[in-house]
Amino acid sequence: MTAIPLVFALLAAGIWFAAIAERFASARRFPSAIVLAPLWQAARLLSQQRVRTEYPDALNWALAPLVYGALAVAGLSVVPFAPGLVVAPLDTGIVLWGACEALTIVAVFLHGWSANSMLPLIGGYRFVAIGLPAMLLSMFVLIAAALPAQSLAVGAIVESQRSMWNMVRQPLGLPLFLLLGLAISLRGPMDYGDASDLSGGTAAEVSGPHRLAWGIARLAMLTAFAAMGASVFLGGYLGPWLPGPAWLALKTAALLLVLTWLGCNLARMPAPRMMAALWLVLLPLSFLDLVIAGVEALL
Amino acid sequence: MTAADLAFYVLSAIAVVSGWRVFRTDSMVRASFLLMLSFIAVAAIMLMLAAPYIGMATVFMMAVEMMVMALFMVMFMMNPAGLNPMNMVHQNRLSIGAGATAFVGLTVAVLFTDLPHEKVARQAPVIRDLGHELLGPSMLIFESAGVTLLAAMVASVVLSARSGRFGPSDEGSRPPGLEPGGEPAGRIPESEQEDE
Amino acid sequence: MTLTAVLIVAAALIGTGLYGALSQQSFVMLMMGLELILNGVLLAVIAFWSLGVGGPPRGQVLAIVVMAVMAVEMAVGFALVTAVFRRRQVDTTEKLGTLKE
Amino acid sequence: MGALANLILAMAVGAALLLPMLWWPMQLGGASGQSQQVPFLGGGSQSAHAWQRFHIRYYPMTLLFIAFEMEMMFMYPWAVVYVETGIKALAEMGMFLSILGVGIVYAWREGVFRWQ
Repeated sequence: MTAIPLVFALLAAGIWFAAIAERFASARRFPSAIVLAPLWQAARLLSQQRVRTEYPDALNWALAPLVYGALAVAGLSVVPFAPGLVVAPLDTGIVLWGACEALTIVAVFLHGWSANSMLPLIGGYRFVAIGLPAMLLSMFVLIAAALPAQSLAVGAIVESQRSMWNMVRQPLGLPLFLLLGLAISLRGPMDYGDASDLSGGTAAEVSGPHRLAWGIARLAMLTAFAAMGASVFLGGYLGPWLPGPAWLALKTAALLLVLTWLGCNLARMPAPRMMAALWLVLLPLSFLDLVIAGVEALL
Repeated sequence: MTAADLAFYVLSAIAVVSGWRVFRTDSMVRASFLLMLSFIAVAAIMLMLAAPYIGMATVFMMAVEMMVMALFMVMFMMNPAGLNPMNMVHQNRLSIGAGATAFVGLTVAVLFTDLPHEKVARQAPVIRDLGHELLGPSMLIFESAGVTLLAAMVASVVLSARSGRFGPSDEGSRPPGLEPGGEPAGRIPESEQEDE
Repeated sequence: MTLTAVLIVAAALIGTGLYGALSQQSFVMLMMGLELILNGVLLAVIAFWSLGVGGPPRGQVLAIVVMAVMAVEMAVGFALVTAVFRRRQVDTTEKLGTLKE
Repeated sequence: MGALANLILAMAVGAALLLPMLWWPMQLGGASGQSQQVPFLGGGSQSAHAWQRFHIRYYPMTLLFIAFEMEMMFMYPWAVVYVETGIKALAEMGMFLSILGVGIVYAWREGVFRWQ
């Protein structure tokens, strides 16, 4: 219960930090007003005119950002801030994370579907084609991380990294996991849902406060994702001198920087080729990751 | 009534009502996600029934299955969004009767059977037990599930993929000629015999 | 939350699913009915496992097998629907009359 | 049980924080008119309804995915007991995954990963 404010504090800081980092990565300079720029943009969106299409599926349209944001919170709820300091100390933490990923695909599809417009619909369909196989990858690398911990709880996985981080033990895990993070928070080389070639994809028809809600949910998912990656591969709250929550926040911030840099600097592949690459190249790589983790855990 | 009981009643109401609404809504996408809601409510009940792993895994399995279901709904229904009301039912009375009979029959059977009452221990390591069971006594089930899934994968590919290695599958296969560029060897397909 | 109550909920799900499977004309909706039936079965299995027989590991394996059945049913079922639709441009059970007689 | 209640509570708070943005009353520039309800098509005009029968090109992949994803159900409990069981667990899962891998290779040879 005491961890719930911590979760929202981390989310708020992460959203603000990621918004700044993204501006910086795409502008490649540090304008003087960048620290407050996300707030100005939020204010502008809140006062912007709201446009709606003809006969949308209004309920699902409103539900999609809410579900997306709630899933980000749920994913962050199983991440421990310190030993025992966690909202939901579930034995099945990484299974819950997998369920969040699956439901995220549903939320993004619904957002694209319910506008009753062509471009969002294409974005939604394209996202499903990439999101489904990308989800498989992340589940494999999370299972590989669970092998030495002998538990599916995120807390146990963090504790199993006292001697060595999983990033070192399982070198393939983190890059594959980051790929999924880009996919489910809809950015960069894996941005098949909200891509600019579809003039915003699933968000093409939303404006004003609704677009703000969707953007916040996307950044919240990115933050939750970075915190999960930091816990599973970078030792989470473990570290000398500083208290646990501070270490988690620092590692989350580092992953956020890496993610936004990747998101702004990598090119996107055509969706069919990406789908084939996910199944034929990256899925065998995740098998290899599993074998490395398995052999290492037995030694 | 405890909080757990209240949660159970709410969740069962969600499961049954959304399961029923699946067949009453006009929008096909809504229908598939209502079914997903029903599954998630059942999964939550299973989590309360001390099945932490099966409950959580149901959520992700069913989320992706219903996602795919929605895609196929849009592909195969002439009115996927339900903009025009439609009614695609047959033998409605019979079906209502059959459904009600099944419910009443099963309920009576449940009420009049002497059910065993041995609860699972509160702190039982159920996930670990399941793992040992899968790798030990139920190994055969586990590996034959693999073969079954392989069969399902092959079957679905054979049936659904249009582009095979040898060109579009629905055009039928034509064996190569006896000499290069010549008439196909073997029996002439029936559809072409009729034309001649 | 007694075993009887959970089993009655499972029975309601099975009844609803049976109604759907019998009454819907479209193949895809018919499969939703089947899924709902299996949903009820899954709930009943877990209820028995948890409240009836004291949690033997076999019960969970049975639940996983039910879910595998669901997945196989969906994959093969949709593939069949696709194949039939491609050959005959038919998407409801009644128009597919050639299997009669 | 407490963990689940906390989880639900946190999710509800998250959704509640986003909810006001969807019902935000203040806006500049008046209500949107009929001309703005037309879907955005990059300058093109709409010829058919967006919610049509839509032939998605990757549908065989989704069916393959459903069958393949089932293996996750077996892998999570396997991961928990892996170290205790040792090399036998590695061999059994290796066999299981290679059986399913055959399916993926077959699907690739049949062109499932191309958009049809």
